[in-house]
Amino acid sequence: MSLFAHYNYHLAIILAMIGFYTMISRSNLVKKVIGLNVFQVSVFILFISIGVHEDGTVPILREGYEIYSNPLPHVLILTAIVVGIAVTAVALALVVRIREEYGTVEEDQVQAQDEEPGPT
Amino acid sequence: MALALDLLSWALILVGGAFGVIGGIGLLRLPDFFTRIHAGSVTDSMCAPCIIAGLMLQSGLTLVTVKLAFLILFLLLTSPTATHALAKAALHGGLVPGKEHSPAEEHRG
Amino acid sequence: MIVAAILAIMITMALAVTRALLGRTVYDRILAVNVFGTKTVLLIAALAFLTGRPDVLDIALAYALINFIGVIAVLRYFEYGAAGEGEAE
Amino acid sequence: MDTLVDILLLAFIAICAIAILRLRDLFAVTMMFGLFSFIAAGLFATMHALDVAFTEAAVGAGIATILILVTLGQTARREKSQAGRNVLLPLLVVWVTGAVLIYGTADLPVFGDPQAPAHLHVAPYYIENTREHIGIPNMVAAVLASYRAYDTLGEVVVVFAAVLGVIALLGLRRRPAGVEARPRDLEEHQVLKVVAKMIVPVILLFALYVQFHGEYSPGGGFQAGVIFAAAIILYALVFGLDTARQVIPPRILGWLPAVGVLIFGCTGVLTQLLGGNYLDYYVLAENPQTAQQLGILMIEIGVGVTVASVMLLIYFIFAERALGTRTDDGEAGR
Repeated sequence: MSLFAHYNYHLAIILAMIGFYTMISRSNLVKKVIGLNVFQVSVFILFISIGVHEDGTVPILREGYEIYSNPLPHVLILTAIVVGIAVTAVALALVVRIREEYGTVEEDQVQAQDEEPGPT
Repeated sequence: MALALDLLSWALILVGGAFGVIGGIGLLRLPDFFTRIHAGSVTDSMCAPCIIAGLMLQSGLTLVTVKLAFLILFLLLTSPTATHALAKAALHGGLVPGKEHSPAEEHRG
Repeated sequence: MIVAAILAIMITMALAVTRALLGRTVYDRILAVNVFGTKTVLLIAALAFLTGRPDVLDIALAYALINFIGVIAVLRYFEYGAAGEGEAE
Repeated sequence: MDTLVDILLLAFIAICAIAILRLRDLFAVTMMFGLFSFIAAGLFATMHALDVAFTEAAVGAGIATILILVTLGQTARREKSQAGRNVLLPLLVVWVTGAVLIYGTADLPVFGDPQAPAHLHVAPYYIENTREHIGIPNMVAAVLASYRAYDTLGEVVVVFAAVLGVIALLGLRRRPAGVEARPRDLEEHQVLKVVAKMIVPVILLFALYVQFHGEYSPGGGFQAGVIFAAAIILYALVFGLDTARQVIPPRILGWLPAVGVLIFGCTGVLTQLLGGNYLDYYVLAENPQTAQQLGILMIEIGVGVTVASVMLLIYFIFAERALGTRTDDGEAGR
């Protein structure tokens, strides 16, 4: 069991790093938004893992159950997910606008157009 | 009676599980997209109802059974529809049955 | 016995994930995601019995709904160029 | 058994994330993202977080995937190749950050440890007192709508602000001039239409069940709102955007996010007028438990209305944009 004692935390960090790498190394803006989402989910997994009680059960009161998992992270993450979709929606709206203005969604092409002298 | 029900439920669950694994292997091994759809729909329309029916027999007659019945109804309604629409879209998209395609060959509708 | 069912479902899931990774065409991936979605529904239904908490079944229903809507959205987009377009008569 | 499922699902999710990183075809990436969200939702369900699993399935696998798909319809389908970009620096940053974080986990309590600090503070209060103070079984709903209603108010306002941001960026209804809904050049999906007609009412009913049964089973305003929106989105996908717009006229839909926030906010003002503190439900009724349940009901309705209308508005705005634009694959590398 000791091998897997921190398994959830490690996997959450690996996921976070994959999301982070997607964000900083890719130039396509849609892909960056997806990377951001991967990062978000990794944080959710970390929080929910911390809330697990090994003898516990779902935090909905029922006869015959005394020990429940921690409901507090659930509340935090539930609202975080909804805020996350709000962030994603605004980011995607920005991507659509950028595409209309610049004709591309690649970050370096957008930058190159910005640096060009004269009206574009 | 209870023993018979139990046996029936275990048998259903086992059969369902076997269908699931067979469908999964088919999904992986079959040669082209349209044959793979067969494998995929085996897991949707045989494995899922069998396992859920087995669970229904386990639960007795409660609200849980009703919810499981809804689940079966819903799965039986939606997954063939989704598979049908998928096959139709693939045919439109230029996939030819009996031929393995590379990603470059697919057209947009 | 439910353990056996869960194991079978997990194996199917693993095979579906492999198909989604190998892909070949996008349609294969959509099919794999669809199969995976229904298997998640089953897994959750089985877990409800394993843990003795039938509350979980509501979620299984929601999964089935969302799985269907997701596949339809993907097809619409892929067939017609953009989700939400194409007018009915 | 739980542990095995947990380990396998986490392995699947890591594989999916790597596929998301490596695939070039953004459409395939979106499919993998849908799969990723599904696995994440299953994982939450095995870790006892039913409400979270519910929300993640509806939001991540449903709405987020659909929004990304619509965006892809208006941008490029393929990612440009990464040739000429410096990969060493990002890799170095990621490895160093990851190593530091993994080193940090050594001090975290073991997974599921009953003696972990998270289980010793604050949470026991909620677990012990929910039955007595509020009298509803779902602790998550109790904490969300009663103990921590201020936080929830903040989140609802964030969602409201997001739709304002999207409207500011894309405009409420700006179908490009001259573009009527194009006649569909492909054959009809009759089967799909029949099944959708049967299923949409069931989904709406399920959304209402989730909304009003949220105190007794997993669910609540957030989940119900998203599922309600998903039902209308399904209708729009199958029967066309204009038909769906007739179901909920834009004039009314535009007001609903504000109405939802106002229901939430006015509940607080009402409690103040009755002599209590802001969002202090005890003044709403004689019996403290009834008062709490009444307050939670009102707040959940506010949340549900806001979330449903915001998700729908955002989808309609994106889809409206997508009607006019169509791109070719080659265009990305202009």
